[in-house]
Amino acid sequence: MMSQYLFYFLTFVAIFCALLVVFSKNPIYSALFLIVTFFATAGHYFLLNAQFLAAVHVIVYAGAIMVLFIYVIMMLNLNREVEPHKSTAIKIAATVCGCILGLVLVAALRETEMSAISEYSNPGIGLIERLGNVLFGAYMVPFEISTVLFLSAMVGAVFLSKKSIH
Amino acid sequence: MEIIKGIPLTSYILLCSILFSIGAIGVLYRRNALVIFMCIELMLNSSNLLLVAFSRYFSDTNAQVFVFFIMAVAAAEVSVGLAILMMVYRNTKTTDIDALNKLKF
Amino acid sequence: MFPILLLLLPIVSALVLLALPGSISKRVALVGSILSLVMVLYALNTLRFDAASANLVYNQIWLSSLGSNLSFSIDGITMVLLLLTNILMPLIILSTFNREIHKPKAYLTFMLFMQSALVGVFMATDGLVFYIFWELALIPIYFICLFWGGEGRQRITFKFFIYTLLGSLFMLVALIILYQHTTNHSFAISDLYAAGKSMTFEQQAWVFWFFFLAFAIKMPVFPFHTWQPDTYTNAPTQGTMLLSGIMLKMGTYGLIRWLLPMVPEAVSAYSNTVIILSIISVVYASCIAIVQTSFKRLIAYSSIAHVGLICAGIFSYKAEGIQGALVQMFAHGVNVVGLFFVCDIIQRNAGTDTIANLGGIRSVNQRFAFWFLVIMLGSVALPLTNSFVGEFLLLNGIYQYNVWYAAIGGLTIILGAVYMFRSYQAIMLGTTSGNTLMFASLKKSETLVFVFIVFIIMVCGIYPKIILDISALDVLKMIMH
Amino acid sequence: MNEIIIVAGLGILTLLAEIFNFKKLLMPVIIAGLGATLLISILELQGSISNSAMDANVLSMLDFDRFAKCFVILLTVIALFWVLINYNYFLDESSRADHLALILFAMVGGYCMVSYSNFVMLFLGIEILSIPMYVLAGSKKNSLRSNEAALKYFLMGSFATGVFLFGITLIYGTMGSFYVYDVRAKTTATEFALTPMFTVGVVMLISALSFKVSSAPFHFWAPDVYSGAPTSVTSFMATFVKTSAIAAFIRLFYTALPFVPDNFSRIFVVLIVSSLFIGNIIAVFQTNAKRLMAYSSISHVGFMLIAILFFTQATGVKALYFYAAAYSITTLAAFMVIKIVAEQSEGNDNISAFNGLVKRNPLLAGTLTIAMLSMAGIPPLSGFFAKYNMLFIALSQGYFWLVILAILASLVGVYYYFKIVIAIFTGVSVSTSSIQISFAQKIILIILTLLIIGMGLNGWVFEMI
Amino acid sequence: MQLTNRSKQVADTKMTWLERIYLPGIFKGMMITLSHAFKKKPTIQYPEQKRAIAPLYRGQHVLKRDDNGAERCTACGLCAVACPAEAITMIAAEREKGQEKLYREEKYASMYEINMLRCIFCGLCEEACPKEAIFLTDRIVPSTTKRKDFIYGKDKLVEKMDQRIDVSVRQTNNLAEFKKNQSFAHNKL
Amino acid sequence: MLSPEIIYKIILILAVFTVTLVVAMWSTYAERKVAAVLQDRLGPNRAGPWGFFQPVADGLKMFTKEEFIPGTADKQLFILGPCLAMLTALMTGVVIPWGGDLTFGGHSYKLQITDINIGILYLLGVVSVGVYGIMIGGWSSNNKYSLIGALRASSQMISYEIAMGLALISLVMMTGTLSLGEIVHQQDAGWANIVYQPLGFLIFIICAFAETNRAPFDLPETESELIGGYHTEYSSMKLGFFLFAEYINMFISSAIIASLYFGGYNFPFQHSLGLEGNALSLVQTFVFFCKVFFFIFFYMWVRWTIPRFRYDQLMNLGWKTLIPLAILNLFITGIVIGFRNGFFQ
Repeated sequence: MMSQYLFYFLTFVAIFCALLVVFSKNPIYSALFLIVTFFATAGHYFLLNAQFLAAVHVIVYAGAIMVLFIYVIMMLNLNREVEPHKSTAIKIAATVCGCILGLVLVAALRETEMSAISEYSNPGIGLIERLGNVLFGAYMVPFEISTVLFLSAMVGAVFLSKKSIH
Repeated sequence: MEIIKGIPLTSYILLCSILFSIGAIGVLYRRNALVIFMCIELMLNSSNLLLVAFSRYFSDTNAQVFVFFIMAVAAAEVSVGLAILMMVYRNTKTTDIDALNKLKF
Repeated sequence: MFPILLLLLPIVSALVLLALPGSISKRVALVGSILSLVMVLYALNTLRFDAASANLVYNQIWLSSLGSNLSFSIDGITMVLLLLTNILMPLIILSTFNREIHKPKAYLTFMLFMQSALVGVFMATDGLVFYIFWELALIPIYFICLFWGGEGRQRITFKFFIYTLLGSLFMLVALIILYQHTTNHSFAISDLYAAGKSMTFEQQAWVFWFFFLAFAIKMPVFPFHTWQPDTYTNAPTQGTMLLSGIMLKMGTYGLIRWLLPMVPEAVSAYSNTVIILSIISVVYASCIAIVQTSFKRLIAYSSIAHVGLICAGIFSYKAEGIQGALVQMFAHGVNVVGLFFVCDIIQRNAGTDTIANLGGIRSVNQRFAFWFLVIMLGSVALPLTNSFVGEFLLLNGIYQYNVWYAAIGGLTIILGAVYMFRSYQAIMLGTTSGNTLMFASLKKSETLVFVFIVFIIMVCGIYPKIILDISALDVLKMIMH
Repeated sequence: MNEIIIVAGLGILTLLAEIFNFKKLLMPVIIAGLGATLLISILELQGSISNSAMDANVLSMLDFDRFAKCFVILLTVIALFWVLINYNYFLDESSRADHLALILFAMVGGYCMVSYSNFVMLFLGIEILSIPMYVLAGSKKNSLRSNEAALKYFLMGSFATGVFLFGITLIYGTMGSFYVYDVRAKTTATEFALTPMFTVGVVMLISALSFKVSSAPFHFWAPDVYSGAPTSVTSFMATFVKTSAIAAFIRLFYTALPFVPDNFSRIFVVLIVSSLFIGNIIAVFQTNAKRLMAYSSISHVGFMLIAILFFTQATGVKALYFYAAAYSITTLAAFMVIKIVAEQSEGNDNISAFNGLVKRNPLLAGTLTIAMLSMAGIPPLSGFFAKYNMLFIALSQGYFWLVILAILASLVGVYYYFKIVIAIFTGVSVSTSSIQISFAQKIILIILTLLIIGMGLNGWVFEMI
Repeated sequence: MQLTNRSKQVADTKMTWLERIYLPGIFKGMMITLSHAFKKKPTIQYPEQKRAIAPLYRGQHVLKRDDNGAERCTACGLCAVACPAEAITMIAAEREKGQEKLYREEKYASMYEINMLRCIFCGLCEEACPKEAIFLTDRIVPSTTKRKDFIYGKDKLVEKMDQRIDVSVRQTNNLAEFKKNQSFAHNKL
Repeated sequence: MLSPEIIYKIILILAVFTVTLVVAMWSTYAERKVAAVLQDRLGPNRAGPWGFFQPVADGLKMFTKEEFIPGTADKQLFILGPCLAMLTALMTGVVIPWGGDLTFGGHSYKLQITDINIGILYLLGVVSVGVYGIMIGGWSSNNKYSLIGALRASSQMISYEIAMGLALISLVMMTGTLSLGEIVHQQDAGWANIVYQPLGFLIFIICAFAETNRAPFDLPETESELIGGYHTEYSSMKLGFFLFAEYINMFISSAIIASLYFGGYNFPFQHSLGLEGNALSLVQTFVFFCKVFFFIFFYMWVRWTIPRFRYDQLMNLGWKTLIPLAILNLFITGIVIGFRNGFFQ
């Protein structure tokens, strides 16, 4: 019972804040609402018994990614005035397009019947031990390969931020 | 938490679809590259949530590991993306994507 | 043996030419082309006495995955065209003598490559190989026109290129369709014949029209001719000669070898349409030729008229028609080269080819007037010239198909006579104008070209059997098949 | 797997070179390393040496089947050529180690994309390939055009990633597995029926991958990015990245969703036709060579996608492989010339820069002409055979009108390829000074030209896969 | 020129490994600060304890009266002129009949203010005073919370007769001698 | 509805909350006192005996000062900043085990609000969120000093979080659990973790200094450079919140250091004292607080000893020294664990 209310509460927060992300004029408000959305998502993860992911989600998204975002916004000092006025036609078109996408998705997925739901047999799948075993077992290769991804991202970010010597 | 008994999976699918669409709307609606980027993060986030929901309902760990990778990739992408943004800002003093019109055919 | 030699000889001579200094390149090219001619004559000899000789066939496994082999063979029909190509090539090269040509090395190299490609087209007995050579022939002539052409050449050559490429791409589709109907996935011509016959009528119709489009553009037949006069006018003389003398025959040869036996049902169904188109093109081109002011353009339109008749003759699907077509192809090749050479000399000496601005050349240069006269007579199919034999046989063939078509097609002789004589009159006779006053006498090499051309015109006119005999057997075989 | 390890190792070595200052040795080492990679992959293909560490865990992620091995060879060849062509670029650049490392890391991504057997690896592969590309597109940091290219590429690329992920999620939602052969087993089972969720997932996947291969109508980024990025990077994007992406695309259907092309053929046809026409028609109006190449690449993608309609028979994959090889080699040659010419004319890469190139350097002119003719599909160059195969496939599947449209489109293509050819031969060049190129460059140009001419005439590339 | 040996010669040598990791240095520093925790605290608890002040300490001013209780100040204004901080203002007035007890001279300051916020306690007013009327004392100006409270008028400055302020330390012979020899501007007139 | 369990939890939460606040409050007093002592001074000694009620006076002063929001500031965020700082500071105490078990009426109660199985991740998460308060506060002030302070704070915290996380991973590898309760419990039997992880401890404590913005890492609020850094524009209660949050952070991080590396509430020979049950627990709690107070003292001690870093030195230390060291530590730990588990035989 409790968890259902929680679900609806978190869902409401997530969607409401997601909307505000899009429609806030000031980028920093967008970022802050996005953080709230992320927290709501983390709450959902908790509800879904994925504690590890919830914590990682907070650390990575709220703790690192969004900090970077806000950092950049501050550094660039993006205020309300920066965003120029866009023609309403484009805005309406964008909204309509997005809404159509949403409608299509919702309409297509509304009727989804999950035929092959296995029994609520394994509450421990979100536990770190399980995840660790899978990650370093079956997913060893992607784990190793993702180091290349990080290296390249790191080199790339450093390269782009470096002052070019001329 | 017995979420699985009270809430059907469909609810999660719909929630994620809506979040995804909001992200997409944001990408189309906003002109500020930073906000567009945030909306993209929102989209990634919605698929993350859906994957976790699936994982819970299927009792399958794989999806959660996938989410883990998505987070890793998102972090990497953000670092590069913000570096690009800063670079652009240094040269143009704006993050408005409409200001970028040097390349038109 | 012969096929591969004939293919490689021009390329080898082109490479030799590239290696040697530019001053002697024309002579090297001439020697190379004469060597090819000798080779063809040798092959002709072989064909005469041993038609089944292995030397006339070349087969090499190539792209087995695509079902295509490098296979060439020489039979009578091919031989006529090989002969034409290899006789004309020395003449065309000879016609460059005493001409100032920018970068002669490259020019001649392109021409020799062209020769190789043309020979390949005529000899190929594999669909893909045929197609490749067909396209390959386009490249050198494109560059010849692009580099050495006249004003506005970019646009005109490009139009020409696009036209022909469009046609050939459709031909490619036709070939692929045929290939997919072969039982053993092969591009060999015999397999394609079999495949073509096995197809339904509708499929045959598609293949027919795709092939026809390619050939019709190449020839060209009304309404696909719009590229032709511009290109002929614009191209350098040798390019025009190549285009009209040899390349145009690729289309007619294609009809005989690749279209008629390939899809018999469609051919019988649509030959009427095609013949009507051809006849239209004959009359239309002749009429336009009459009103031309430029001599070169006039020849270009006359070429359309002649080819129209050839096309109609081929589609009559009678031995006479096809034989006539072959003879006429040969004859037209020689004549038109002669005419363009004449035109070139006039243009060089008088600085213009506008008929109205010329006149009285005969009084300045009598020898030239004579050569021109003979060639013109050959072109209007006077008896005892080569064209007469061809046109006669063609009209005979068409007559057997439909009297009225023959009657209308016969107009070409009258109309041809009209525009030819009128232009001769205007150019050569009458009083000299400022342009023609200083008409130079012919150089030795020019005379040599005229002598050869006139010799061929006369020989074939008087004794056409030498041409007819080469292909008679194979044409009959084809008709009977 | 060996290749991935070697190339990733080379990347790290490059980074170390910056620290320990043995930059001089770097390029030879990289070239030798790539050569070794090529050798190893060829030996693996022949079965002379076995692929290392192929236990079940690896196989469930990366499956180096014949398809993968062949594409790895192709990618390695492309990369090797690319490095050779851009040898000078790396000698001049101040941060060359970064560039090289990024390229090498991107190669790892490419290898993953052609060999994945799990959606995780596909996703990681795409990202590992994309992220260095985002950076490299913006590697001319002071150039607004380069910046803009990077930002556009990045934003649209991440958007596509988002769509891609949602697609994968939905497919996972119906299939319950990320392992492609599991998905295949489920989708090919008799009781399988299309659910809305699955359909949406597949459509999203297709759209995202279409974006990555820059097929219309998801092509918007390509012209901007191609023309904005430095020429060397553009050539890498147009060859290596495109080949990897298209290989990943077809591998998806080859392994996981074999039934999709039949059931979703309309989508593919729309993709193909729009790519062919948008690519070719807009290219006609271009004056910038790199932009023109971008549109041309879009049209080539249209051709390549034809293979997907017919991949179930070996011919489809073969045709794609050949097309990718021919296209990549040709594009490399073209970009090499564009780069050299643009450098000689103060970075001007408009078509007018090629005016009268034949007088300034006949070898460059010849190579570019051959490349353009090959792209236009003139026999007997490799481009012709590539297109031939594709038309062949389409016809055999009965897409008669598709073939007609393809032919019309490629005729339009001839127009703009010849625009360059005409400029080369008849244009009046602004500068009459001849363009000097080094001996090594000459050799590379000649090799590339010979490859363009010879690849189609010899069936082994086609037969390799 | 080295006068003392307190200064340390700095050697710019390369740091050793041990120095470069800083930890021993930090530890040493920590020990030093810690050792100070056990040292005697020099703090003076001010209101209760007072620090011994110098004999010539200059604190709050006083306007002296003479032994008869008459104000010495004649409102000549020299102190105000001498004041570098311009803290002194005054208004002069004529002595009326019957006020001889109050004012020593015929002229007196009807208003005399020192702004203690401006005053820098330099003592120049004292030096300038020809009448030995103003002195600085060892008293401390108490703090208040309002600005105007720092403007000391005569009510605060003039000494009360019942609380005479001893300024004898300032009236030494030496000082008197010094003052006598001072060439004041008014002496020259 | 309200089971004894829940009532107990509520009481515990309130207790922890109160203790945290009280400790933080008197930390301000302690700070001044320690500073004074280390500088040969007496420190506050007027309010109450030895100035013991000084914090109360300070608090009253904070409350009564004028509430001021700059006109150009972003009102909502200006208020949100200190609230967030306070919130995140208070959230951390949830997972810290304050002592052993208490037994009332047969029930055993843990002196830990919740022992979640991802305690350390929770800590990292909360710490990583903690920067928002400062960032938002600094940005919304619309003051360049504040902005610079906020930027410094965020980059500093992000940089040092990595090294901190890596140091913690070594610890987690060694203990094999992410639960703080479990980690502390493991130290009951054996040595404190500091013995096994000296390098890790060193890195962690340095990072803890940086994360709490304490000297010598107090660049976000340097008075001499940035006036007051991110809280330049703040006054009265909102300033109080910021300062308070800092002291709470200090207290909590001391508690974490004590728990992770110094055996938490365990102390040597605790089982030989003959104490049992609740008595032992209470002694343990006392010991724990002693440890915590030592670290709080240590914080202050360092503050008044080591001068502030320059900004580039700070970044160099973080990225070029601590992270490689943490990775080295990770590597060594991995090898040692491998040896212990017989991987290399």
